[in-house]
Amino acid sequence: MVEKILFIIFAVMTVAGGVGTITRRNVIHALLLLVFTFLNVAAIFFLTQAYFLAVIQILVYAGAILVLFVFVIMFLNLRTFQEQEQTHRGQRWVALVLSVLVLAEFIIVLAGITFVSAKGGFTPEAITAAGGSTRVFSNALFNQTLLPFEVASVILLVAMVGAIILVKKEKAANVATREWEPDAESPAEAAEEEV
Amino acid sequence: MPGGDVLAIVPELIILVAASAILLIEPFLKADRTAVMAVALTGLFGSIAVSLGLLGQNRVAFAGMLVLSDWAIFFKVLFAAGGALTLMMSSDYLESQRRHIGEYYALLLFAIIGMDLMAAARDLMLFYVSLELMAISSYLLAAFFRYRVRSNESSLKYLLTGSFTSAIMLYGISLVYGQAGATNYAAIENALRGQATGSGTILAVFLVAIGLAFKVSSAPFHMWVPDVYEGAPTPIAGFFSVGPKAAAFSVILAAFIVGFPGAAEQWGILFIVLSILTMLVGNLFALVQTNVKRMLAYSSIAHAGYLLAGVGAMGWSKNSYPGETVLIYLAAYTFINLGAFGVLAFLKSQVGAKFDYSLKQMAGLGRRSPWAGVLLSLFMISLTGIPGTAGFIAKFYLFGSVVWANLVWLAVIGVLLSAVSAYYYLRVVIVMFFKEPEEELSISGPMSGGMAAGLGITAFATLRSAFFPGWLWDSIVRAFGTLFS
Amino acid sequence: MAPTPADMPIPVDWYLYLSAALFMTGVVGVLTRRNLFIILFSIELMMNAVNLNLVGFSRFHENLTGQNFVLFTMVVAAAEAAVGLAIATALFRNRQTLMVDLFDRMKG
Amino acid sequence: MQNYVWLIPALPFAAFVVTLLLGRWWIKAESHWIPILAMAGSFGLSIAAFIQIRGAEEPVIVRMWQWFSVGSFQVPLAFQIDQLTAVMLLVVTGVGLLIFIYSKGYMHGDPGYYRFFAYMSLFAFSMLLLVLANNYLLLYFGWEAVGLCSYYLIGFFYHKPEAAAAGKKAFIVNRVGDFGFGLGVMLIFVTFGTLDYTGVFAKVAGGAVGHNVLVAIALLLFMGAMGKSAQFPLHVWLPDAMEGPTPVSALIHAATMVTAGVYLVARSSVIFASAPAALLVVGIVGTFTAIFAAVIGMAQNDIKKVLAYSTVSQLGYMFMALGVGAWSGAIFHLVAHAFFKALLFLGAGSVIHSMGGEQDMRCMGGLARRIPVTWITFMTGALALSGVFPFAGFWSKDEILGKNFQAGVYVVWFVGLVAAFITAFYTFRMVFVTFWGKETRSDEKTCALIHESPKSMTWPLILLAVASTVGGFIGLPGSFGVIQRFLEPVFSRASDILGVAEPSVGTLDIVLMVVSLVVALMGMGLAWLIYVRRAQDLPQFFGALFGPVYRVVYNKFYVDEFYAATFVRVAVDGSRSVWHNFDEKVIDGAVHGSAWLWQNWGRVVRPLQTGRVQNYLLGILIGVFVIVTVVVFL
Repeated sequence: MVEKILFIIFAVMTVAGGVGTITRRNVIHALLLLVFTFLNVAAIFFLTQAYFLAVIQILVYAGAILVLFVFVIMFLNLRTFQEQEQTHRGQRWVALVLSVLVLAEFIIVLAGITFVSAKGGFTPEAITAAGGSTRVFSNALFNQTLLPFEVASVILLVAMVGAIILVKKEKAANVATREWEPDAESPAEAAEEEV
Repeated sequence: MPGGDVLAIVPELIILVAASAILLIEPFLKADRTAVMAVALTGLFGSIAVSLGLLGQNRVAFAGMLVLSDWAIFFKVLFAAGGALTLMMSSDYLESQRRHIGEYYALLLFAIIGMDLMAAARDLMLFYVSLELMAISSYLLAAFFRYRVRSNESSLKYLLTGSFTSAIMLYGISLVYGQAGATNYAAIENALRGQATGSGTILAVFLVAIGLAFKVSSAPFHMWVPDVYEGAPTPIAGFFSVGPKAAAFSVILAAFIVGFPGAAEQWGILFIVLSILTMLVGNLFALVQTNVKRMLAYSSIAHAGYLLAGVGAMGWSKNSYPGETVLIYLAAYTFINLGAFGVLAFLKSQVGAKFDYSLKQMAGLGRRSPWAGVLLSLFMISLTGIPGTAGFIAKFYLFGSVVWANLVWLAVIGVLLSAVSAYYYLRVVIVMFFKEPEEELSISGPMSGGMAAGLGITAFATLRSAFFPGWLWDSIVRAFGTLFS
Repeated sequence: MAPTPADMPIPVDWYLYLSAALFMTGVVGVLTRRNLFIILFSIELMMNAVNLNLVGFSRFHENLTGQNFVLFTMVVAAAEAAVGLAIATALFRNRQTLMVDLFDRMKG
Repeated sequence: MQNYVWLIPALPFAAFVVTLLLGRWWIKAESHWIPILAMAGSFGLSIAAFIQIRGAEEPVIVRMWQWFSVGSFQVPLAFQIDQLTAVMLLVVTGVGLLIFIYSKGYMHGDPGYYRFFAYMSLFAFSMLLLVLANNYLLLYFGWEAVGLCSYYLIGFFYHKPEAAAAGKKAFIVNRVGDFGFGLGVMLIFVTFGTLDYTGVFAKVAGGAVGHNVLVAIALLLFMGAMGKSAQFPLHVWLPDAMEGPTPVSALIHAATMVTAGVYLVARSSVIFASAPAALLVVGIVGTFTAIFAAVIGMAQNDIKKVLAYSTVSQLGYMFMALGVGAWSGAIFHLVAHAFFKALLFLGAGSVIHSMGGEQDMRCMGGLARRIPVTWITFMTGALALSGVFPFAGFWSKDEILGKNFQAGVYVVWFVGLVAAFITAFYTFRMVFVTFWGKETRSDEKTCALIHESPKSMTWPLILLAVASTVGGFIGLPGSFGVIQRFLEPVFSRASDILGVAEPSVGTLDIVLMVVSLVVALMGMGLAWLIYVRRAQDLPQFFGALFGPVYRVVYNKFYVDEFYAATFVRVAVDGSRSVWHNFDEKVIDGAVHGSAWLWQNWGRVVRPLQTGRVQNYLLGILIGVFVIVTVVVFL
């Protein structure tokens, strides 16, 4: 019963945080609300006895991604956009109405499903007996899902490489292709060319 | 971990090694990027060779996540060949655009790894992760010319639409997991077999289908395609039009046949409806394009529509035969479309900044650069589906199978619309050969070896499979057979 | 209403409803906001909604597939965020704006 | 025959490859040798095939390889040789060979010399494939391929904007026909489950298929034939196609490719015979085209345009023959027409060559003395075209008119007779304006340069003139007809279905022959009156002709008016206005109109692709919404 009450509280805060995120004018505020949402999601993970994931959720999302966003936001100095129109005038009502309708339809369908538990045997008791969430999780991770795990590492490598080629300042020394970079005075001309 | 598991991913490992090697040697290179190209091609051809060596195996690896079979090998070879052709056509182009750096090759190789694993995957988890590997590499490739507004915009649109749809698909996957308690295709089928196919299952399956329909650029999830292709580097646009699309089709065929056969009729109808919409949208928008690159983007939407007709017929008839014709279409289309984009890349690299791919600038091209003109004509004729080219064989098989599935009306729509498509494809040919140019564009140099090889191979494949499709068809039937074992 | 295992304190449907709500919140954000950052945030919201689903189902089915899946969605979300930010940087450098509807050079 | 038939198309193809690859840098001005030798080889082999197939009851099928198979449906790459194929082979390779030789002289010095011969060889290959095919798919392949070659060759002088526009027009107009043809092939496949001629015809003759389906198939095939054979209203591309080099006009747009439609209908005679409604359409379209194009031909001043309209008109005759089931009559006219029309085109080419590129007849005149060989051969061709005894056109045209008379369709016969009159008129108008008279109506420089063409050009003319003179005797009426009996095994099944009577020669035939000969002579006479005697002398001529009755009833002035009103105003001006209003306004308008339509279509659809990514995302959401809604209410 306690869990249920806690779940409702966290659920309400999650959605509230989400709604806050998408309605704030100030990007930093939105970001903080996003992190607030993530923390609530982590709390729900906790309630579901997915302790390891809860920790990861806080570390990865609330930690890493937050910092990344803050960095870029500060770097690009986005404050100036706050004075501009924030929503997409042409379609915001359409989008809102459609989204509510789709949500309603999702709930109608979901309420009609009779889920059948696969009874995989990994109950919290069994997990505790087997050495705790982290151990069991890791066992499964490296036995069952090793290949996706490796692929995930490649994804991160790709993201890193990509971020570098998109963002880094090119040095003359190791790049023979310097002249492609448009002059600081007239960037528009080169930038407009068809690819 | 048993050694057999590793054997099943050796083709991907070779590509991974090549990609990593490129990233490592890149900083030590001077202006010349030949070494990078050599490494990349070695990796891809090595992968093809090893894949072919593994033919006939049926190896379940990584706890059932992945199956190395002729099915997977067919796609591995197709993707690696497509990737190699893209690379050959890129070198000149990148040089002329003065952004010839190794990361381009590495990203392309990473995307191919993702596509390979998508085709081999037998588990939604691996499928999703591989799809994202392919997608993220694609976003970055689209953004490759980071100083160009169009390249930025292309990447932005790709990223936003791509991650939005993949989130929707992920939501569908979570619902599949919720109802089946597993993510392995066979296990899903096993679990769902006991349950009635209710609206919950169909919703989950359809949401996954939407994600894949996005990747194959089906209407109404197609709107990103023309913008992304137009803004992406030209060889990459060609690659986008064949690689990720074929990979998504491989998953549609594999996952939906193996994982959701119970809902085959429903997803068959869904794909048929999407197919009609896609054929219409692709052709009717392509008609009015004046930019050849953009026209090819819409044309790729139209071709996705034809392919979806085959997929829909497969679900509707609950028979694999239309699926097999989808594969032959994909194989033929890969070479034809890469060739077409390759010629555009060649022109861009020769003419330079002035060239904007507009139909107007193609005028008189057939005379100034006869080879480019003849090759582009060949590919356009092939895309139209005129006899004597691979495109005709592919269309014939595909629509034949649709007729076979008792969907004559669908085949008639398809054939009518491909008759319409003759207008915009052959217009390019007419403009190239029968129109005097308004301004003379100078074609500065001869074709480089890589470009010539790439275009030569695509042209050869286009013609060869037009007259000897039997071999290709046999290997496809064999590959398809392994999907069910 | 699904029969929830006796030892699962929270009915699995609750996860579904919460997840659906959070997911559609994200969808609204993606569709209505002009600022690229908020759009990226919204996509993160959508993926987190899926994570809730997966964790709930993982508990419900008493297997760890869902939990493992969550790890991968997190990785993908992180990678997408990184790539999104890199693209944002490139965009901002060229156009000095991040209002996505201003990027409509290619159309038709 | 099995072992050499493949060489017939393979030789020109090899010539194409070699000439294209080596022509530019190595062979250059000697590019003609390989194609000419290849054509000669094909011609020789065609003769061999022709001799061997003589009298064979069943067609010979030569299988090359299994092209592709879908389940039980097989499409082999196979050739079928029967008497019809053999005749077509001889026409294509024989006339083709002469035109190739002629081109050596005509195209001499052109910068695209090697390209010309390469394309011509490719065309020959495609055309041979078309006639050799044993199934509709391969036929369709050849059909498209000859079309493509034709467009390239029409636009050969690409620097002339008219040439480019003509290529484009031919392309678009043919699309309409090919679309029907393609659908027809699909329908054949769906209906019969096979595309082989033998299989399809057996099933048609077996009566397994409903009549309506057969009519649909026949009409779709005829749609293709109308495009390729330039039948009303798809005829408009052919006159424009004269922008191509003259040998191209002779080979492709007179002798071979444009007859592909006739070949297609004759080949499918079993289908058409089983679908009388479609056959009626064929006859009506053919008849109308015959007279319509002949009328327009009267008003043309460009020598090649006259010949072009005449070709359209003669093709109409062939369809007129097919319309009453006179299959071999149509093929006979096809052969004869190939001879004399190729001759006329090449003669015209020789004239143009001698005039330094001038094509307007009003600038010619008095050429008979200057270029005698061209004049004599051209005259032979003109007599053949006009249907004067004993030239080829006389026999073949008479065969068609006679068959129509026997079939009881007197309207068609009469219209054909009128068209024959007009044909004779405009043909000799052309001859008189070009060759008659004392001096050439051109500037001095051109006049000084007028010279007879080189031997490589005159020899083909002479050979074709001989063929046009004696060629008609292969098709004497009734049971004397060699070609009719030769072709009988091919058409016997279709003739049985239609119940066409056995040919016999009676008094009626002789009468009809005399009538058509008189009509032709009258046409020539009128042309002579107007263009040699000149208009002002005409009243006297009429007066002399009809004697006192005439003088009593009409005074001179009135006759003058009569003449002016009837012939000049009604016929010539009228024909010009038909040409302007229909050909130029309606058809060109339709072609341009479609372009206009597409532009406006663009105005409708292009705004849908706004370029704003969130609109795209909304599109995705709408798609999701629709799909989910369907799921909810399922």
